Parts: sequence; structure tokens; C-alpha cells
Amino acid sequence: MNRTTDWRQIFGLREAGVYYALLILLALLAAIAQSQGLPNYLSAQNLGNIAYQASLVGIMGVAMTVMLITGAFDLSVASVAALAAAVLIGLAPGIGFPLAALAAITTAIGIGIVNGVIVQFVGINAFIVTLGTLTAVRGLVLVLTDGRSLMVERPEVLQQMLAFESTRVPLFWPLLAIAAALLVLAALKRRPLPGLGGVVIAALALLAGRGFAVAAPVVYLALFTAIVWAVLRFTVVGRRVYAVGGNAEAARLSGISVHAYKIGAFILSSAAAGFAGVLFGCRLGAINPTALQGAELTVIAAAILGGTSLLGGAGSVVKTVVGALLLFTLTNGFNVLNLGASYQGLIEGIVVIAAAAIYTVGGKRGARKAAA
Amino acid sequence: MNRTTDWRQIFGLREAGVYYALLILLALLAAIAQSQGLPNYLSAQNLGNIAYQASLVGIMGVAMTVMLITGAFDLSVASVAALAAAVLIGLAPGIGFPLAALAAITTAIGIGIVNGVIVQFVGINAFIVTLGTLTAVRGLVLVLTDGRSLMVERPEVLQQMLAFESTRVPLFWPLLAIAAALLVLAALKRRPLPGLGGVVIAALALLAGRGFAVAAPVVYLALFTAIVWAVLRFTVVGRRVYAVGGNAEAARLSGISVHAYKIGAFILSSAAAGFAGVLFGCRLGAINPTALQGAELTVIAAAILGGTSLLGGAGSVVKTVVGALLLFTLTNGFNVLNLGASYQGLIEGIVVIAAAAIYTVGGKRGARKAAA
Amino acid sequence: VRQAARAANGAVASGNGGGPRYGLSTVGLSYPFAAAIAKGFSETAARAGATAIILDAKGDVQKQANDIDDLIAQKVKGIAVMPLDSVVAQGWVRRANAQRVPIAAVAALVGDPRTRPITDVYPGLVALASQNEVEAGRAAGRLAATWLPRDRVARIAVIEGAAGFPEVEQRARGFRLGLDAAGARYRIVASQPGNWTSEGGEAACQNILAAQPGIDLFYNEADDMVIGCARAVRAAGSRARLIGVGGSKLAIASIKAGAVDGTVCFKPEALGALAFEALHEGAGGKGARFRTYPIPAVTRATVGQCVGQW
Amino acid sequence: MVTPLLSLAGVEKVWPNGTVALRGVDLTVQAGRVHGLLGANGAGKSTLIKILAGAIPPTGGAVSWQGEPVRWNNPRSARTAGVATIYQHIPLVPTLSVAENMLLEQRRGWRQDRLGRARAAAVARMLGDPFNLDAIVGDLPIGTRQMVAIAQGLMSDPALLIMDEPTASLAGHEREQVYSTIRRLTDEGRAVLFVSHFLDEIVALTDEVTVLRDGRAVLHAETATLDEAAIAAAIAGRSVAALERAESGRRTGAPLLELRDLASPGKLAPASFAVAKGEIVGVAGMLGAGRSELLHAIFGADPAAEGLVSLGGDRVGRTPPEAVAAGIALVPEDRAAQGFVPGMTIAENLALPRTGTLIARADEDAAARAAIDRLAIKAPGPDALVSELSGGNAQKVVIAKWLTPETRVLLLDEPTAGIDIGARTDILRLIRALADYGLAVVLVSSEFEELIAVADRILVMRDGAVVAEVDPAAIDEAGLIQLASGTHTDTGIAA
Ligand SMILES: Nc1ncnc2c1ncn2[C@@H]1O[C@H](COP(=O)(O)OP(=O)(O)OP(=O)(O)O)[C@@H](O)[C@H]1O
Ligand SMILES: Nc1ncnc2c1ncn2[C@@H]1O[C@H](COP(=O)(O)OP(=O)(O)OP(=O)(O)O)[C@@H](O)[C@H]1O
Ligand SMILES: [Mg+2]
Ligand SMILES: [Mg+2]
Repeated sequence: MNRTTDWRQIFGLREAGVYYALLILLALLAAIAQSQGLPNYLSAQNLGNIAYQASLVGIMGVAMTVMLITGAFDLSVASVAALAAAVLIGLAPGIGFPLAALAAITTAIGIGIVNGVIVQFVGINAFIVTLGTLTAVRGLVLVLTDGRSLMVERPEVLQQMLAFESTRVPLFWPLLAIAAALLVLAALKRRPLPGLGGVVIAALALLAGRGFAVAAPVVYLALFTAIVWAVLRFTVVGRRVYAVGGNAEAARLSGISVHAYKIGAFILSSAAAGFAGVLFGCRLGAINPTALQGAELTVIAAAILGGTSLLGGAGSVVKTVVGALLLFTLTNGFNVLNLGASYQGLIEGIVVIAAAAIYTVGGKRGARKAAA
Repeated sequence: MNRTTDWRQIFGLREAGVYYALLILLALLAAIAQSQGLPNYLSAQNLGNIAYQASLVGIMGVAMTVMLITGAFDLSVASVAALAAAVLIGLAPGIGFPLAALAAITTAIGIGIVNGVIVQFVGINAFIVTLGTLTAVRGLVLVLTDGRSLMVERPEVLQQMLAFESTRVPLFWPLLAIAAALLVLAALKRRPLPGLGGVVIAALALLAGRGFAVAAPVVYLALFTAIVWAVLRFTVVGRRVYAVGGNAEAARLSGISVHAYKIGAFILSSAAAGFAGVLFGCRLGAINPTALQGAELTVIAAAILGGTSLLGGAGSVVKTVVGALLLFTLTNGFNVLNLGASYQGLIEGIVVIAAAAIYTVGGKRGARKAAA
Repeated sequence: VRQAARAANGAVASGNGGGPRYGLSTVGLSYPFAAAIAKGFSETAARAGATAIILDAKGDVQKQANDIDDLIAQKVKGIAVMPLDSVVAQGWVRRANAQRVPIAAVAALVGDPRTRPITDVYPGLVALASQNEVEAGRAAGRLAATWLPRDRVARIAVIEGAAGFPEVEQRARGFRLGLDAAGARYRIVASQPGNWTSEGGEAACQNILAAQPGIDLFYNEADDMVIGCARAVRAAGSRARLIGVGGSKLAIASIKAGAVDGTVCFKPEALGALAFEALHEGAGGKGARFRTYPIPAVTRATVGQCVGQW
Repeated sequence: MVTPLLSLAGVEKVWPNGTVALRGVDLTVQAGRVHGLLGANGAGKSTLIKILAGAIPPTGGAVSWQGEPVRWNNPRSARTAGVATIYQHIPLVPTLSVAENMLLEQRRGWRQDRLGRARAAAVARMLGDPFNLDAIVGDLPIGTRQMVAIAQGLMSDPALLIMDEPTASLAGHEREQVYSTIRRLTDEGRAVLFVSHFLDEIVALTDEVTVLRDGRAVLHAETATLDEAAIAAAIAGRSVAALERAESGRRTGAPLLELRDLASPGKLAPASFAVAKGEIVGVAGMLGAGRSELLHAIFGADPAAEGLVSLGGDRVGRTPPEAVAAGIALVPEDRAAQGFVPGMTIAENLALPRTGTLIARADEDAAARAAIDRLAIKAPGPDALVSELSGGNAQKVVIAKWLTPETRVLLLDEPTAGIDIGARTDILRLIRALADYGLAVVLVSSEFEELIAVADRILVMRDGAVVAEVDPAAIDEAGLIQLASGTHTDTGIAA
């Protein structure tokens, strides 16, 4: 039997549910906006905004997905991002942006190592450890900033930071190039799926028009997602990540060093949080001590909306990004439609559950797999 | 094979770790207070304060422990408590306190049923469902309160509410009675442990003195904990709760109706949250829309500090209460020692991890068990 | 779900009543103070025949940045922002200026609150409508000084908000200035966070009283905390006096009932109105750039001056 | 003819993934008799049993109980009717004690109730007290867990006891206890439906047998009319040659694997021995003798273990990755907990020990297809999830994982547990072939017959220590059992 492409499965609710959920939501919002006589909801600018707004959560969510696949949990990401931002803002005027960014990410990685080592070698539950670091790192931010907001005053440093974060990257030609590459790949390998992707991307690029550009974080998110996706899908390391989460003991007895993978996941998660923190700091040119508070739940929610299991062994980073887009489309929709604030929470909660229901109901097979 | 009391195990770090953590913290704070010339830290008044401050989290934590034992998760408790408080405050002036309290708890139970049914029958992950209800119910609170604080204006209703929440219950004689009962039990059954408990309680009561009284919520917490503890420990229902979480398939194959137990846990959790909400509403006779925001993480932290596993099948409600006491002792200590606000987070995080480490390090046996 | 959708449609309809559109980015509509500002803003807007777009940052700076981007993208006629963070808000002002959308601040200043006096409105803002937090603290201090014992050094405890908010320092600084100006002899024996909530205030006061039974006065930096603190004081049998900041409905009720001694009266609805008016007049308006209103400290005797707006 | 206790007519089962497990099975079970249910791996035995127990619904056919048609759509209805089931995958609650697990079915009342405990103690005594009632199940080795599952099944006093490979992970003495329990039950007029791959026990224990092949009942006969060879032929669909002892004096090469003072505190007394290239060293012992512990210590999987392991003179690091890198492979005893990743396909599981950078999908598929052919794994293809395979086929996947050119030392812990008669012979032959090819093999098995047949040398373990070394040519099963238990024991099955 050769591995044939199973279309029913690929486009089935279980596999593609979160995409459908996002499309339905977008269509609904576009229709409402239309009927209210508001500007085109699906404009390139608005879609770019959504992607931009989702980018930090998306970056952290991709790393969190890897974490969840290995069967652990990281509640400290938002605090770590805030710490990285504080380090960046604190150091940038002195040592310049690139070094400060490096220092920020190094600090974040340090905390990832602490988390990982405590979880793996002391053997404390990841939930309580990262809840502890959530609190402790936020405390550290307070100590570092002395409870005040910090900002970068030197204009040339600020300029560099803004350039790193706010440059708009034209995407028309790159998208067309990617589409072409995918089509060639599809033709060479005789696999229709990349071809389909190529067509969709080309269509999007043509629709958005020549001037289509997005903010840099969107590009960073796309690159990071693509890399992690490729590692998980095409490399032995990726396979082992899934194995560690699917059955740690079987993985260990197959010669996989489970400790290294689990600690690696903590490091990746913190590094991504650190990078998100750098972007956050650059965006505002300033940091306030309560920045990003509570974002960890949004990050985890994005991953779980994307179908990643809390039990480990399953998950997809691309779907996590779609999950993040879904969450931010929702708030963006509220803003654009000027929906009464009182009802936002109620609707948001219901939509989140409904989105999760779409693919759970679709695949009873999925429910069984998650239980296994 | 007869059941011998294994003292090494009962007093070993793994079993009793959280008690040691609390005792160490109390001793440390008492010593510091002493050295700073502050009044006796371990006074009946201060200990009563800690218990009072921990009571709401404790009540929700006990139910959350049952939830975690069955292998699920409830993030919505704090929102549900706020909703119950809002219902209470909204209705009490009209229909009187007792009926309003009933309505509040009924509302909470309704949400528990919704949670449980969606998780069990639609098969969506409990994390995402209760994250959804967390948001939706908080939204409902906003809708009900229209973003403003509500308050009870009718003085006689307010009086009833205050009486329910703020009465101080004298405990000297009741404690002595309980101690005597435990001693008699120990003598009859020839089991030394209850006897020891009796001696400790009697000693505490005598130390605290005749006038010892605590606020009503502490008594409610104690009663609730005792009942849940007894059900879990002594009844077949309790055994089945553990079985459902330890291995749902084994439980199902043994004829246990897993659905009923899991939904039951959601209902218990929401009912407890509802009761906590009623107590909260009674405190001030008022509710603001952000009440109790974020308390869910504290509740879960208390349970996990008490050694309850996120994987289900293990946990103790008494230790959860001790976990909650530990968390509130910490903030109490900060206040008493007048520690700078900036440093509190850092220290709190470290202490939480250290407390969790005490019993994890003590029992490598525990690590294996958690892996199983 | 259908019901929710219907409700959503209703809200949308009322929100887009026509006329020029003005945006207000609030820190979070579940905070009654912010909700009251929003109420003042949209009522004034409605009277002026304009539409108010009220956004809810839910306490999240990043969301607020997103909200402001969304408002700029929608080309509203003016944006009032109630900044979650004064320092961070400088970037938003720059951004709005770059897109030529008039922007005003409400309830908190833009710029570093440590170095910039509140009356020095950040360049690029159409206006700043705010109470002066330091003044609020000073009013509380002046009132509190009248209650302190003359014959010895008074022992005062400060219940702060939560670490990381500039108001914490401003209200405390103003309070000390007020006490000093009144020539009080005092020592601040405890400063602990109450996390802006009543239960937090109650716990902090309980715990402080256990360590320092002889407190003469609790200065709570917010009214929610003072009502919780009042319970703790009563339960401990302490005779400490209580003063808060904010003038919330609950605090006013408590003052009337004698449980709390005083507060500083804020009027958030007025702030919302001031902000809208400033935007509506436009940059060419002749009003001052810093707009404020009187914030008297009230006691049981004078509480009639203060109408709780939140 | 008396009404049968249980009868099935045309029972069919199609799994949601499309696998047809049962294609119309007829079966009758009479009170007071032991009915053997046989079949190759993946023949559908466990599926049939799950249907009888009400654990899964059939897709067709009828079940009658004591002459009445019944539809058991949950496990409780089967249990109340009087059917107790011991499942192949041993579903116990790991966080509860043995006694609590045995009392799981109790419907109401008190947890600590004295009657229940007394009853549990009585059942345990009947099985020879193989466990401490207060031990936590998650801490027990798989053999003991199997005994707990059997004890749990006996608690409800069933009219029909269904046992799905109850002896697969048991050693001689415990098996004896199970047999005598079964005999006692049938003497009381109860029926037993017994699944096993051990033909000796089938012949000695059952009154009649039904053989399934590819979801159909292909043979139903009184056991007395059959012999082992006939049964084996019916199971495999071809004649199966009995495994014979290799001619003694097989050539073995230079010492390859050497242990010096390998010990683990409290679990393993210091052991020193060497295994030569091409040599198969068997390890015999009773339940809990420390055999698994020995293999884990060699593999570096026991962090507490100390001592020296060297391979061809080079010291091997004390972690599994280093052991694997050196060419040591371990097939663990508990396949579900230690052997495979349930959410992965056969191909992915087989590729777990592979190193390298990129996943070579074509290679992996080819390797998986080769393994499926070589070990006769019954699966739709390399993409089948291991969690959807039958027990024995999953075990084959676990073995196949290590059949790579890199492997130099093979540590096998009960490799044939749950594997059918035809495949078992093939696997043992394969082990011998691998040894001949130059591997060093350590084989732990509770099937002493297997050890005698393939090993060049047998080490006997007791209480965590190697207590004897014997030449398989010079000993028989009874002798090994005696050595392993340290007492004088019946040889059992022969009786
Ligand atoms: N959960 C499942 N999902 C899909 N197919 C399954 C599942 N469980 C078993 N099967 C398939 O059903 C068929 C029969 O399996 P079953 O477990 O009944 O075999 P068995 O006779 O018990 O084999 P063994 O001797 O190996 O235990 C096999 O082809 C197997 O792959
Ligand atoms: N009945 C039992 N109750 C509790 N623990 C047991 C029992 N039997 C074995 N053990 C534990 O298992 C350890 C050795 O088990 P191990 O799995 O290494 O032995 P084994 O010879 O491989 O036995 P098995 O046949 O069960 O695989 C013992 O040290 C003991 O701690
Ligand atoms: Mg089977
Ligand atoms: Mg073993």
C-alpha cells in the first residue's frame, strides 16, 4: 500500500476544522460589515492588521505548541516576554539595540533553562513551576523597573528599534515566488497539496494587489512558524519531539534523551517569549511593569484551539497560528463593528467554544485518539 | 495481611510535605516578626485572619481538587463565583437573601452542567471549554452589572447577608469536643492517628484560649472540607472518583458511569464557586464586575501545591486547604513584615517552587507514580 | 447563540447612529471608573450628534495598542485615549499625529509621570482631561491631618494599589505633601498593596492590624480598598480612621453609614465629557489643553457634594 | 441438549477505521466447562471478548445469555448478568491500591468496608497471595498487575469468567495458581472462556476449543479429540513445526557484552557475566526475581544502577541513548507502557531509534513493509496506528523496532508475550538466526521451554541475584522451575 493522499481526511472537519472556523468567522464579519455599510472588512489592510496583532501571541504559541507536544506546559511565557522587554529597554540606550536584544533573549533563555531543569531534574510539576516563575519573573520585572515604566530616550536607538519592528515588508513578489516554488514542487513530486497551496497564495497575492505589505512581526511569525513546522515534519528531531510527548518511557527506552528534549522545549518556549518581548519593547519603545499580564492563557488557548492536546504527542504549529488569528479576528471584529463592550466577553466565550466544537464534533476518531 | 500503620510513610516528606512547608513558613515568619519586635505572629487573631483570607480560595480549591482527581480542569470558577455574587446582589433586595442565595447557587450549578455536558458529550477539551466559559460568564457579569458596581441598599437584607458572612463563631468548646471525639475513636479502633489529631486540636484550642472565635467562612470551609474528605475517603463514591481519574477506561469497564462522575465534578466545582460567590457578595453587600478576576489560577495552584496531580487519580482535599493556607500565609507575612511591594512577587514565586520542591524531592517514589 | 447574535446586532445598530465618529480607547470597561468615563464620553457625543466608538483594552497594553491602530485605520475624527501606560502612550500619540488623527488623553497623562507635571500636556495631544492624582493625594492628606492625634506622632498605614501603576506613587506623594502642609506629626509604619480590590484591602488591613494594632489612620489609595479595610478595622476593634480616594458609590454609602471617614471625590463622567468636548472643538478650539475639575475631599458632613458616578 | 450459558450467532465487528475484525462468529459456552478461544494474532479474539463484555457494540449478529437474547451495551449490564472479564490490556487504576482495584465494582457503601476487604483477601489467598493488598498498582510490575486483574475478575462471583491471555506475562508458579483457580471455578459449575497462545495449557486445561482465523470460527471441537499439532495447524492455517532444540555446541565468538558488578540498590545484587558474539543467554526466574531489572541496568535505563558494562572492550555509557549508540537494544516487557508510542504509525514507531537529520519517508515505509512481512504483522499497512493493532501484533512492532543493522546486543524481556504459536516459532528462529549472524542476545522469558530450546546458557535469578548458571541441554523445565523458585514445585502442566 503506498501512502496515498486521503482527501476526505485532509479536508475533513477534524483535520481542517480550525481553518473552517476562521473562514466562517471572517465571512460572518465581512457580511455584517457590508450590511452596516462599513468599509470592506476583508481589505488587505485590515487582514494585515489582524495578522500583526496576532503576531506576538502567534510566536509564543508556536513554541508553546512544541512544549505541549512534548507533554509539558509553560505558564511563564508572558512574564518572560515582559522581562525580556524590560532588559531590552533598560540596556538599549547603553549598549545599543542589537546587543540589548541579544541580552534580552539570553535572559529569557536562562529562565527557560531554570524552568526546564527544575521540572525535569527536581521533578516538580510543570504547572506549579511555571506558575512560580510567572510570579517570580513578574516580580523581577517590577524590581528591575522599580515599578515604573521605562522608555528609550535616545532617538537613534529608538529608530533602530522601530525599524526592526515597524518596517512594512512588501509581500507581493515574495508571495508570488513562494507560490511558484510550491507549484514546481507539486509538479515534480506529483503531490497535489502543495500545488493547491500555491494557487491559494498566488490568488491572495493578486487580490491584495501590488502594494501589499505587512509589518515586520508578521514576517517573523511566518518564518518562525515555517521553520518549526519543517523541523517537526521533516526531521528526526521533530519525530522525537512527538515521541517524547506520546510515550516518554517508550521514547526513553528507544534511546531518545527525553530530558534533553523536554528541557529543549522549555528553552524554545522561553526564547520565543524573549523574542516576542523584544518585539513588544520595540513596538512601544517602552515597557510597563504589567505588560502582557495574562497573555499566557491566550497563548495556550491559541494552541488548544489549533487542536493541540494537553496530554502531549499531538499538535500542529500552523494550526496554532490559525487559532491565534481566530482569537484576534474576534477582537478586531468587535472593534470594527463597534460592538457593545458588555456583550463582547459573552460572544467571545461562545465563539471560542463553538470553534473548538467544529472539529471535535467532526471527528469522533479524533476524540478517541486524544483519549488514547 | 493486616494493615499496619506505616509511620515512615505517613510522616514522610512525600505524604506530609505540604504540612512541613506550611510549618516552616510559619516558623520563619514568626521568628522574623519576633526579631523585629512585632507582636506575636502566631496569635490566634492572626492565624484566624489567614484562615479567613484563604477561605474562599479554599472552598473553591476543595471542589477543584475533586475535579482534578477525576482528571478534568475548571478555569471558570472565579467567573462563576462573580456571576453568583452578581445574581445574589441583583436579586436580594427583591426576593430576600435566602432565596437570592439559592438562585445564585442554582445559576452556578447551571453553568457547571453546561461545562460538564459540553466536555463529556461534545468531547471538547476541558481547558478550552472552561476558558470559554471563563470569558463568557465574565461577559455575563458585565451584561448583568452593565459595567457598574452593584450594591444592596435595603438595610435589613444587608444585615442578613452580613450575619451570614461575618458572624464570628466561637470555637473553643467545639474544638475540645472534636478532640474528645477523636480520642475516643482512637481508643475504640486502636488507631493512633486520630488520637494524635485529637491531641493537636486540643492543644491548639487551649493555646488559643477561651475567647477563640473565627469568622463564619472559616467554619464553612472546615465543614465542606470535612464532608468532601469523608466522602472521598470512606465511601464507594469516593473510590470511584479516584478510579474515574486514574483510568477512565478501567472505571468504565468496571461498570462505573464515568460521564456521571465527570459531570458531577463540574457541578460540584461550580456549586462551590457559587457558594464562594455568595460569601463574597455578602462581605460588602456589593459586587463589581472585575471581582475575583484571576482567582482561578490561585485556586488551581492551591490544589497542586497540596500534591494533587494534573493527570488525575490522586489528590487530597485537606492538603489543598493547606496549600491555600500556605499561599495566604505568604501575603499575610508580607503585610505583617511590611515588605516592599516590588519584592513580593519575586519572593512569592520562589517560595511556591520551594514549597512544591519539599515533597517532590522527598519522594522519588512520587515521581515514578506520577509517570505511571 | 442566536440570542447573543441578536444582542450583537442591537449593539451594532446603536453604535453606528451616524454623524462623525469619535473613538475612546479605555483601559477596560469592566472597571467601573473607566465605564463611567465611557458613559460621560458617549452621552456628550450623542448630545453633539456624533457617534462614539468605545473600545475595551481589558487591562492589556498590547490590546490597547491594537485598539488605537484599529481606530486610526478607521479614520475616526478624533481619538481619546485613557492610557494604561503613560510612557507607552507617547508612541500612540506619535502614531496618531503621523496619520493626522487628533488625539486627546483622558484620566492619565501621557509622558513619564515621574518627570512631567500633570499640567504640562504632552506635545501632540489636543488636550488632557484628567484629575490631578498628586492633588487628590494632597486633598486626602489635608483632610486626614485634621483627624490625627495632636499629642504624639501618629501612626499611619498606606494601602497601595498594585505594584507597577504610577498612581500608587503619585497618590502617596500627594498624601505626604498634604500632611506636611498641614503640619501633621506622623510616621508611615506600613505601605502594603491591596491590589485595588476590596478583598485585597481587607486582607492587607487585617494583616497590618495584627502586626501594628495601634494604627491611627489607614490611607487607602482607592475606594474599593477602603470599604474592605473598613471591615477589617471594625472586626479587629481598632479605632483607626479611614480615608479613600475616588468617590465611588460604595464609598459614599459607607461614608453616609459612618463606616468610612472620608474620600476624595472623582467624577469620571465629567472627565469623559471634557475629553469629548476637547476633541469636538478640534485643535483650533480655544479651551485650555489641560482640563480638569475640582476634586474635593469629603467627609460625612460634606458628602452631599459628591455624587457617586461609578 | 442443555441450554448453553452463552451463545453467539453470526457476530460481526467492523472497527471505525474500516478493519473487519469479526465476520460472523458462532460460539457456545456451556456451564461448568472451560472453553478455549484460539487464533493467530489479530484473528479477532479480543474483539469478540470485548463484545461479550459489553465494552464495545457489535456491528451485527446476536448474543444470548442463558437462552435469552440480550443486548449488552455497557460493561455494567454484562457484569450484572454474571459475566466477568479479564481484558488483555489489563485496565487497572494505577493510582489506587490493589484492594481498591479489586473492589472497584462495588456499587455502594463504605470504602473501608471490612467484608469487602475480607473477600479480597480470600480471593488473593486463592491465587496464592501474589501481591500485597495495599500496594499501589502503578508501582507493580506487569506480571503482578496481571494477577491483580485476575483477582478483580474473581471478586464478583461470576457465572462466566472470560480471560483474555491471563497467563501471557506470568511465570510458572503463578500460572499454576491460575489453573487451579480455573479448575475450582468449573467444579463449582461456572464456565470459563479462556484465550491463550500456549497450546500446552489449552490441551491441559480446556474441555473444548474454538479457533478463529481472520474473524471466522474455523474449528470447534472437544479438546480431547485434538493434539497440539492439529490445533496449531488450525490456528496458523498451515502446519507448524515444533521448535526444536538446536544441536548443542553452536559456535560462539569472542565475548562481546561484559558486565562487571552491575548492581542496583535494593533491586539487583551485583552481577558479573559476559555474553559472547553469537551467544544466546537465557535468564530464568519467577515473578519479581529481578530479570527486568537486570536488563534495564544493562541498558542504562535504571539511573540508580552502578557498575560497569562494556561492549567489545569499550565501556558503554550509563544512559539509554549511549547504549543505543553503542548498539544495545532493549525489548521491554510492558509493551503498552514502555514499548510503543500509541499515536504513531507502525512506520514511525519502527523508526524511533533511527538517528540522522531528515526523515527518509520512503526508507521508513520500505523498512516497515519489510518488518510487516518478516514478522507477519497483521495490519492494513505501514500507516496503521499501533494503538489499533491487536496485542500480539503490537508486540511484534516492538520487536521489529530493533531489527536493524546497527544492533549488536539484543536484550529481550518476554519478547513472545502474547504472540501466537506460529509466529512464536518464527520469532525464536529469527532470534537464533540473529545470534548466528553475530549478535549477543540476552533472553528473559517465563516460558522456560523457550529458554531451553534457544539458549546456549541459562542464568537463574532469585530475589535480585543471579543464583545459578545451567546448561540447557542438561536440564528440563521442571528442573529450571525448581532452581528459580528455590523450592520443590510440581511441574504442573504435565500432571
Ligand atoms: N481499536 C481498534 N481500532 C481498529 N482496529 C482494531 C482495534 N483493535 C483491534 N483492531 C483490529 O481488529 C483485528 C482483531 O484484533 P483483536 O485484538 O481482536 O485480535 P486478537 O485475536 O485478540 O489478537 P492477539 O492475539 O494479538 O491479541 C485486528 O486486525 C486489529 O488490527
Ligand atoms: N508482588 C509484588 N509486589 C510488589 N512489588 C513487586 C512484586 N513483584 C515484584 N515486585 C517488584 O519488582 C522488582 C523486580 O521486578 P522485575 O520486574 O525486575 O522482576 P522480573 O523477574 O522481571 O519479574 P516479572 O516476571 O514480573 O517481569 C522487585 O524488586 C519488586 O520491587
Ligand atoms: Mg488479543
Ligand atoms: Mg520482568
